[in-house]
Amino acid sequence: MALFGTGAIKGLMVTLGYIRRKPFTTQYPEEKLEQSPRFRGNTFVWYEERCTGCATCAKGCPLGIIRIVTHPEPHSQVGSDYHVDVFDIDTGRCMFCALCVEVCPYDALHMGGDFEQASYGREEMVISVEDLKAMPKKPRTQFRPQMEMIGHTGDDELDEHEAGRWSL
Amino acid sequence: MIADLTRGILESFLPIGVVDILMPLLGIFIVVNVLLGSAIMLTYAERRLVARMQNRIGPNRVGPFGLLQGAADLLKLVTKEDLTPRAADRPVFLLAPVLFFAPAIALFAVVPFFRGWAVADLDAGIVYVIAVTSVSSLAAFAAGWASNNKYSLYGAVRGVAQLVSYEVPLILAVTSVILLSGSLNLQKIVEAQGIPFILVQPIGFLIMLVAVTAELNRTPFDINEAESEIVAGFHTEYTGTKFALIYGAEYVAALGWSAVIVTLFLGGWKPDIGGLIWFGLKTSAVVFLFFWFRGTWPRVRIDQMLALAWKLLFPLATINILVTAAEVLAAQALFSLEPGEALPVIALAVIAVVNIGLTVAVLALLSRVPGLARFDTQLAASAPARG
Amino acid sequence: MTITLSTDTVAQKLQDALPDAVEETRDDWIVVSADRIVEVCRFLRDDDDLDMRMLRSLDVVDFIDRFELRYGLLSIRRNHETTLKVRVWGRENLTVPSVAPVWEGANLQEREIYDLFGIEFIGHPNMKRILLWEGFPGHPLRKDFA
Amino acid sequence: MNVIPDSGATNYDIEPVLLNLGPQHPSTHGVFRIRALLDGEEVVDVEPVFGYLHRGSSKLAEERSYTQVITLTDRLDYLSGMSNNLAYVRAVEALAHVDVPERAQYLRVMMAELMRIASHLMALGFLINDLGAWITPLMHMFREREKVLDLFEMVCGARITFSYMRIGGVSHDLPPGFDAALNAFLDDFAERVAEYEALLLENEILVSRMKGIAPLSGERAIECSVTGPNLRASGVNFDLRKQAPYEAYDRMNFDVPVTQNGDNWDRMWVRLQEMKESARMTRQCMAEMPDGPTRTPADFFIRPPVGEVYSAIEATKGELGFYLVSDGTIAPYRCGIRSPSFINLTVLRELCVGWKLADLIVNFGTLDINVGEVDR
Repeated sequence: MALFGTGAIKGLMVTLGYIRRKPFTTQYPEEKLEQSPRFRGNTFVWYEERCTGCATCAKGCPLGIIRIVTHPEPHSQVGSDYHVDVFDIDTGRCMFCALCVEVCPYDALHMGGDFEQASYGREEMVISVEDLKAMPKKPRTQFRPQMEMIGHTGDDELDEHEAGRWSL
Repeated sequence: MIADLTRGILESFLPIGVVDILMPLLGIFIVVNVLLGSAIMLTYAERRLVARMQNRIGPNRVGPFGLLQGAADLLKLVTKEDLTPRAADRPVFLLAPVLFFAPAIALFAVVPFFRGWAVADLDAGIVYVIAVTSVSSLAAFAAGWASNNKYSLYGAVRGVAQLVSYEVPLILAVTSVILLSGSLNLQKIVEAQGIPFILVQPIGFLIMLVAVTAELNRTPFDINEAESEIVAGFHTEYTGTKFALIYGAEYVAALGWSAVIVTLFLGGWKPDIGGLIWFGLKTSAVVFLFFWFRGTWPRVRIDQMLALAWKLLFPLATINILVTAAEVLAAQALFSLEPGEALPVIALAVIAVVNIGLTVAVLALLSRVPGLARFDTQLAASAPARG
Repeated sequence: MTITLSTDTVAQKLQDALPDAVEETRDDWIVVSADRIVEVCRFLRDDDDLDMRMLRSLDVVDFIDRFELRYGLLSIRRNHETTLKVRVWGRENLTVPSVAPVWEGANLQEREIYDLFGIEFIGHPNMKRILLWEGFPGHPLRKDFA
Repeated sequence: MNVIPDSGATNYDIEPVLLNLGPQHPSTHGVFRIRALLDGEEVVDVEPVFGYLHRGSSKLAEERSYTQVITLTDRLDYLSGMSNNLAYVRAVEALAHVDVPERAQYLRVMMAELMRIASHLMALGFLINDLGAWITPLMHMFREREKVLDLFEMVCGARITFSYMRIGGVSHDLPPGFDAALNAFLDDFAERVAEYEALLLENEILVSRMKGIAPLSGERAIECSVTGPNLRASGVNFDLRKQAPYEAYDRMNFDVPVTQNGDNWDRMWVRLQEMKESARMTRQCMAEMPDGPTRTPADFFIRPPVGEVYSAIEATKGELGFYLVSDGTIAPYRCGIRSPSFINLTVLRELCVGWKLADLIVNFGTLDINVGEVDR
């Protein structure tokens, strides 16, 4: 039979023990946690060379926030039939489900790993085709097992030949 | 010593009559400012300590190690818009925070920081402590009633029930100390402690600790500001400076009560060497105890809390007084002392041994009371299921 | 494994106890006449072999010309389940007797259906909107809601 | 349920107080509102008011293809997205007759059980927070949940809104290094659970606050369609994982913790034990997982045949069922959701009436409601 109060004291000992232990939390802006290679960030990585402008991503998007306007290229090659004029992704409404990445038949669109994309207005959250072209080509391995096979962790740049299931 | 020096400096250019008035004022000025500073630091210390108990870091951004966090919070609260609800009883609403703060500060008037160091060395110091701190229940009720908010009212009503209930065991626990020391003067109580009274009066100390925790509205007895039930209780409607006063008063009161506990049970400023260090360390230890409780325990329910006060602590404290009185009478007869004379260390040691034995016996007895005993977790596991 | 009772046996039992309550028997469910649903449910609950003590789920589909209420019933003791359906024809002033007196678990689900589909349950203790506010125009899960 | 203002509960000499807890209140777990009629500290009547988080998931589902709806299910009970995914894709698979490879079944069970750990951790943490412990147990449980979410991030790249399950399998196979990470977590978790038990189970205050408070009998629980840990705490041994095994649960070794009293303590205790069982199952999944494909190819815009199906799983909070009606198009004609949190609320009034205001908060906490799932 335990003495009255020992249960409460046992709890006190648990918390006392934690005073000596290292905190679990991190100091965010200075220390950043490692993201897993499959991490779905708030950005996208797009390879213009791989994209045919088929707009499957726009169809696959559950929210319909991808807007694509294309025109046929005069000297079309296989795999690049349409020139993409507008490729707006409204990341302000995006929920980063990666369905657009999953459905992309040419491995042209990938998730990016950056998550510090705060801005003061909703309109600034829309990624345009220029933004997509300018973004660092550091795709995450979400739905891209071929990248995992070559050991890509999402931190290095990949060119358009390495990013897809097959080279162009 | 410092007091004499200051007095000498002041007397060199001021008439003696003015110095006589100035000296206590100066003492009050120093004590109040030190208190306010330490209250601010206490909020920081609590947040850091409890954060570590929760395996996190706590405030560490403002100043080195976040030391200025309390000051930043205070600045933020003072510069905040000061709202008074339209339906509030304005004069009472404004008065309540002051009513809170004043007794918390006034408590320190009689606390003996060191031999001969107290702002006012009253002969009935302990009576003063109890009288002054009772005002806070009035303040809690005033704040809760005047806010005209249902949560506040609940907090106020709970607060009054709680404070009134716990005054009784508190005073009875203090009485046992008075019996042992034979004096109401806090200085004399300290000097009477040949052995710290925590050893001589373990039951008294436990009752005092529980009752003070309730007086201070701290976990596990923080039911009148129970965040998860009644939002913030009696101070739900308070903002800005008024909130800062209430919040600060709680920490000043925590400090004050810790100092009183140290004086009554932990030997006060003893041992005689090192000046204020021992008193400070002991007080910090008691304050840490309150933080520690808060970082660990959940809250009791109001009826359980009142039941604890009236059904357990009150009879226990009464029996404790009777036992102590008998012990003191026996000691006086044995050592042929005058009433009011301090007991010798040997007598205290004998009483301590007897009382510690009694405490263990009481706890063992309590363990057998159904409803208080620890729940056997294995029992539930082995119960057969029905389909 | 929870057994799905053969609808034929359940329908036969219902036919014996409450003639004409069953409108149609399909492979997966039994269609019960709307007026008699409370009787049927009470029978299914109290019959010792069927013992449908729990209303597992209550759902409804808007088929434009009719609404189909689906009552998923479960017996925990016998670990079997069955499905009832009730058809309500029309679009306006739809009423179905409430099964909340039979199983209290229907209470919130019927209120939800009233809120989102506009089918009123007669005999429900507290037929109020539940997710939307009072005075919300229309019933949003209906197919014609715009 | 009583209508509070004109309820017959006012035959008192003193007028009861109508206290409005929420929608913004520290312990209503989101935007939930409880209208409580109080006589002093005692609860006379309680009416839950909800809908503040109503997003119309069922209606939104009618305008999306079957695969796209998976993203909506993440947001039903946002503390157990994996379970919601699983419940939904199982319904679609039953509707479209899609088979799931064995490895995917194990993966699904593993994720669902990890999710159960995370969800129960939150339930317990917030419960103790409601009891008045100044977030210490909550923080400790948050820490463990973060580790689970780290594992999920490794697998599917997200921490809350997973969208991991797919029709016919799962979206990803396990990443390299997952085995070691999972084992490290599970080893640590056993120690942490022991620590929680030391911190909570023997504490006299906690016992006196929860033991014997607000008991729910098994008969009433069944009558009110209560499911999940709440039902099992009331002594009814009903768990869809055992009674109607789905995926790989028929091959799992696990016990279903059942207690008899149905009071707050039992509801807490059952959850604590379920976490241990889930950890056990996760370990078993990892050990026994066969190799092979993780997904049966199914169209992104799948068109199930005309028909309807009700499919339920034992989600973290109870029986989560999806009632899908297909008209042969790419979008469900009707997507009904039987949400356990919502239906468990039926007993809230019964649990609270007659107890104290402080108990009301705890009773609400032990019911383990997720407002996202209540309002949908």
